[in-house]
Amino acid sequence: MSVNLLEIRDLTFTYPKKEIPTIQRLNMVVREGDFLSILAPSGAGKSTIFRLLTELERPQQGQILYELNQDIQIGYMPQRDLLLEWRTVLDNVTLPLELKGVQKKKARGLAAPYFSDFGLEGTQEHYPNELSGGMRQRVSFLRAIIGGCRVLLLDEPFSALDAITRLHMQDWLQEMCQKLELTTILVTHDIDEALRLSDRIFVFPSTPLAEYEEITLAEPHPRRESKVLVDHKQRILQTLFMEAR
Amino acid sequence: MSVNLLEIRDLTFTYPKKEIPTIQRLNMVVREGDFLSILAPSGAGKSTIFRLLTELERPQQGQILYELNQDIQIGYMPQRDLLLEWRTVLDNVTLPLELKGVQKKKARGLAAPYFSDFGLEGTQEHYPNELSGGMRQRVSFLRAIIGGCRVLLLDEPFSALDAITRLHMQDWLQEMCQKLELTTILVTHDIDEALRLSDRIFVFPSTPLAEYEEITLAEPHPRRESKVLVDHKQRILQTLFMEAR
Amino acid sequence: SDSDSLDEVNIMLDWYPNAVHTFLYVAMENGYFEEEGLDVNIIFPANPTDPINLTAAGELDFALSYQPDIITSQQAGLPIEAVAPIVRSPLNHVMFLADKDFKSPRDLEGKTVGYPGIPLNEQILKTMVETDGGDFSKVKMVDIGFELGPAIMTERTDAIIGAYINHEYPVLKHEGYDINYLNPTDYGVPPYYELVLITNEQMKNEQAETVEAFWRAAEKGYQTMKEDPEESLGLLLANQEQANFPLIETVEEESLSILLEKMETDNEAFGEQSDEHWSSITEWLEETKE
Amino acid sequence: MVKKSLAPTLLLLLLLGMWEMIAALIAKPYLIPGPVAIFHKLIELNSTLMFIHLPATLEVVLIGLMISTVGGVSVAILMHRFKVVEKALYPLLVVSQTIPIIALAPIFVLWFGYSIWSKVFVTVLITFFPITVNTFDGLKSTPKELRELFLTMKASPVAMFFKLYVPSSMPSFLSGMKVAIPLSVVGAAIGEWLGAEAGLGYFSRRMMTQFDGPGVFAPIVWLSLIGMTGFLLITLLERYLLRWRNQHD
Amino acid sequence: MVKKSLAPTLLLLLLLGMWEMIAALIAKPYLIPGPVAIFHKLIELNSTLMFIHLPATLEVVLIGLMISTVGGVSVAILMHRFKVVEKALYPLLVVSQTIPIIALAPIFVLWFGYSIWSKVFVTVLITFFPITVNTFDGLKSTPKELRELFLTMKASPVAMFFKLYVPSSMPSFLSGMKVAIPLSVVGAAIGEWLGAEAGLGYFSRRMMTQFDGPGVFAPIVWLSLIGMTGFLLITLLERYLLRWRNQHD
Ligand SMILES: Nc1ncnc2c1ncn2[C@@H]1O[C@H](COP(=O)(O)OP(=O)(O)OP(=O)(O)O)[C@@H](O)[C@H]1O
Ligand SMILES: Nc1ncnc2c1ncn2[C@@H]1O[C@H](COP(=O)(O)OP(=O)(O)OP(=O)(O)O)[C@@H](O)[C@H]1O
Ligand SMILES: [Mg+2]
Ligand SMILES: [Mg+2]
Repeated sequence: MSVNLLEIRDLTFTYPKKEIPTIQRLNMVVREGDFLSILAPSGAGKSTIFRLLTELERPQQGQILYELNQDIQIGYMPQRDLLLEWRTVLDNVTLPLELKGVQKKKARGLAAPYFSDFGLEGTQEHYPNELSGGMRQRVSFLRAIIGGCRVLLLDEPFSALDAITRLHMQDWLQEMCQKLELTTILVTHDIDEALRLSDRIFVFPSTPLAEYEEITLAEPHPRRESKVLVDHKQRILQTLFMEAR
Repeated sequence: MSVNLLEIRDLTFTYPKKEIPTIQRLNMVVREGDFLSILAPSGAGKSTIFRLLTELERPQQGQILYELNQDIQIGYMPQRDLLLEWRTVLDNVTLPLELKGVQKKKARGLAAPYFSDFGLEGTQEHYPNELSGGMRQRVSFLRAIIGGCRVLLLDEPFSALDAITRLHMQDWLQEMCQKLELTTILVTHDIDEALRLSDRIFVFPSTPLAEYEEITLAEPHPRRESKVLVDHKQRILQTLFMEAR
Repeated sequence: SDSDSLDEVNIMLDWYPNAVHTFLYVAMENGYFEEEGLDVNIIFPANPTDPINLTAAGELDFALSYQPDIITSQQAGLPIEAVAPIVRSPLNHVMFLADKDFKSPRDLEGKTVGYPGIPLNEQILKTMVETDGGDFSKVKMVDIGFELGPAIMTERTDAIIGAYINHEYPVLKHEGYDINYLNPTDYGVPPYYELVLITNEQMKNEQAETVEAFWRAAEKGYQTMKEDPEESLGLLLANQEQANFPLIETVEEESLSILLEKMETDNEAFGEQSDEHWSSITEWLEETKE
Repeated sequence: MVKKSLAPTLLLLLLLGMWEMIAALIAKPYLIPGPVAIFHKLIELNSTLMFIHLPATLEVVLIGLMISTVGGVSVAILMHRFKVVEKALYPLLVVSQTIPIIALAPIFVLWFGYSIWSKVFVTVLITFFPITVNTFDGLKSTPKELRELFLTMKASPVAMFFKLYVPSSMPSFLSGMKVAIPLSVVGAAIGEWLGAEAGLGYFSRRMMTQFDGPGVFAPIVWLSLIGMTGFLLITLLERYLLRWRNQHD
Repeated sequence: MVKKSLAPTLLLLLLLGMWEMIAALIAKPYLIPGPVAIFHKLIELNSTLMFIHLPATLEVVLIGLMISTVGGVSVAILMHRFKVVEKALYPLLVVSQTIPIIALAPIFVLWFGYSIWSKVFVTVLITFFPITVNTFDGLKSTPKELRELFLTMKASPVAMFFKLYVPSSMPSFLSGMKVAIPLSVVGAAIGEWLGAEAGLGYFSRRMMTQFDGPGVFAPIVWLSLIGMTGFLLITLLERYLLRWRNQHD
């Protein structure tokens, strides 16, 4: 039985100058090694949860408790790629390592093998403005995971990728999470993606994020299309639709 | 029988300092009122086609011929949202109208009805940095179509939207294109999206963009899941996979 | 009314208005210029060299400047003509705080002397020290730029040269500093004209009447000033007061009394000049140039 | 608000206090007049400074700044549009900045006589460069992507300029103005030494010849006030124009 | 390359030609010497200017610029980090810019005597402000999103500074340097007028008293050369440091 890594208790958050809260009395428990997905309409507050978890915003109410030790390494991949335009692709990727004090040369060595895995071979010395949209996203993803974190917060990591590359990246992510026993929270709009990867899926029908439908998946990886998954998908769509009209 | 609006002939384009061309001897015909989709792996050169069509890049070889009249209004939605951070959402949206000399007040009037359609109600006076990722994308989409263009170039317009919002936006787009007889080229990674919307789909298995598989769809709108579509999807995935390994 | 019929002439002073210019203000306020058909416009310089430069350039009709500078400029080919000397001997003195107790120029050996970057000062001091039997190479000369007073006030230099006995001396005294000075003419420096009214060649050749008219009025101003210095000074002070630049009355009074002795001597009238004098100064300048 | 200004105000008072003390210790009011003495002088000369010399200087400052701003921005735009203008003009501009103004003084007089224009010219000479350099660099830093966006929208050059280049070079331009405004005050003061009959710089210089320390600094207080006011206006303008930048912090 | 420089070179030659013609027409070499006369003077005085006066001025310029850069950047950083420093220091900096240097000359003399430091101080006084203002504005313009990215990566303040703030305020800082460098040359020249025994500004002023027009301008040519060289270096540095900005155009 795995430990509770992270607990969100009664969290309420309202952006300044807004009347309606974006997150209202949210409760959530994340266990170590969990792979969670969050599904919610656009503009509901998914990215805001990540901003709260990374302490970029302060909640007006409630708490976020890290239970094991206070200083958990978080790898955060924001929704916009936020590459540093003045650094080459390679230097963008090694940034988190540099910040941890890893030597430049060693950092480059660590980063090298990923480039071919991610289909970024040959772009190391390019500047970000020479990349395609999907390539930028992969660089940003690589930067998020390279730091050797224990918790991964991924905000739509694969939205700019074509079906095949996306599948490839999903498999890669799934394997890595399992191998390194990472705890992962994934924000995605792709229901199939959530179904393929997650142990649990939280579906929020609307903003503010408060109540949610929790779906637990126990199917072994790699997952194929199955009756169970189709049923789950149906249920998710219903939950989301419920509010849409 | 509709007229040829646009013809790409033997187009070859290589980015400076690159050895391999991104587009090689590409040929393509776009008819008036067509809804085309382009599917290709990430980094293959889809956005580059749009850059060529909008004359941001000059081909090294070949031609792009606009057949009817030279000065066709193009509505281009780039892959990155490129909102002007110093303008409010409303002022971002009315920008193309302003550039056409429409009076500010009238432009605002024209833009107003779209905001509720697009789920952007209440954000008019916000600055872009107060929007969620999906909201930014919708603003960018709105900006692309508001100018009253005859050709629409959409570069992954809905990639940051959840399933429901996406369906809603797709329907909206499809209706508008039909009503106004727009010619549309859509770059997307979502095969279902392409299948739902397109008259023809061009599938490029790899970079450089050269040969492609063309799929013609005649099913009436609104389309439901059907045997034909599933078959098409299979074929597309095969084409894409063919090269992937 | 009749100012339309007046001839407009410009004169640039050597410095901001002070007691030495009283005669001009008297001539102006008492209408002497107008009587001569002149409408005189007084201008102040930004640079010490402006009066000569701009007169030579024809921008100005008249100016006040220093004899050595005039000679230098004439040698450099500037079309400058001396009309009449105003101050007949150097006002430029070596000054120092009284407690330094320099008795003669020789005492400056091994000391620092500040000067305003005008080479003439080096020549003067060289003559003074050598005449006094000293070694000029042992005097350390420092260019101290525009601000002469502060150099001795702060004792950053032991003495200064380039300061005027009719201005810095009374002003510093007024500020409570006890100042002693050495007069260059006591130590071999020829009594060059400190101030000379100048014009340019073109004026002199083509508008000789104007030059003469100007001088007549100026001389009349001088006579009035000599007869009643106090009231004349009052005219200057009032004129400046009106322009919002209060001059210190006691300073200007003392200044004027010093000046009156140097504007006219027993055997030379105000404005009188001789070719011999000019060539002797030219000679001295040549000799002392390094 | 009050709390935030407290520390700076205390510092200011402290500095003034220290200054007064040092001035009293040195006791050479010509060299270092204390703030109290300067304040007395300010009151004593109030009407003279405020109604005669201040307007004279202010006129020079305003005309000069206006010319610099219009001219500097225009040159920046031309240099940005036409590489050849950049290549031709930039070196000349740099050279113009390295010539000590005093050396040009007689030439100014030759050109402009003793009119207000020689003073204005000095002000322009001194403020033109920072405005040009900053505006030019601002224009250059406009993101290429946005320029392309406007191109695809078929924006006319004029529209492109006003709707893209103006807003995106604004921060840089304002930096330039912040540098130029205090300089314009000094420029006017220096200009006044080249020949003037009124003006704060001129007055200050005349008092120097009288060794009247407080009299030297009283007009300088006014100069500083002009500079500060201009600077403050730009800061407020900046806060308004760049309000999108820092929404809440 | 050659083609691009052709027009500017022609312009330069044209200007020099016009200057020579005007100078010849006016025929007042003490006010407006022609370029040929200045060139002759430059050759005639070459060893004096190059080996005595140039090094003296260069020393002042370099020391002054170094102090300004280090100091200006430090102050900008402090103002950016601590709002209270901004509130306290900024007004003082503005005031320091509005005081005509000549008015401070006596104070300089009191503090520094006639050593190199009074000249350095003038240079610093004149160049500090543009560097500070531009660097500060550059720091302020760092995108909030990127700051947040670094925060989530748990970057130390030092790392944040070097890896985020330095690169993103670089364009602004370089603008500041471009303004400051020509000013530093003038600053040194003005400083030399407050007292010096050597230096290009000193020499130029001395020639003024000799009514030697070409002699006044020959050292100014050297001043301009220093300014141009410094400016060019910054431009090259900019091209290198900001090479990511304009990949191909
Ligand atoms: N800085 C901000 N200031 C004010 N409101 C904000 C700010 N950032 C986000 N919001 C608002 O908060 C709401 C939630 O935003 P958030 O980015 O969390 O949405 P999201 O669920 O990630 O949406 P998407 O799927 O479109 O990315 C939105 O309505 C947005 O307008
Ligand atoms: N400015 C540029 N300079 C050099 N190479 C570039 C530039 N822009 C794009 N490329 C390269 O051209 C190729 C195609 O880019 P493009 O953006 O057209 O891809 P795409 O098909 O749109 O991919 P995605 O789906 O990831 O957006 C990529 O390999 C990219 O690295
Ligand atoms: Mg989001
Ligand atoms: Mg793309």
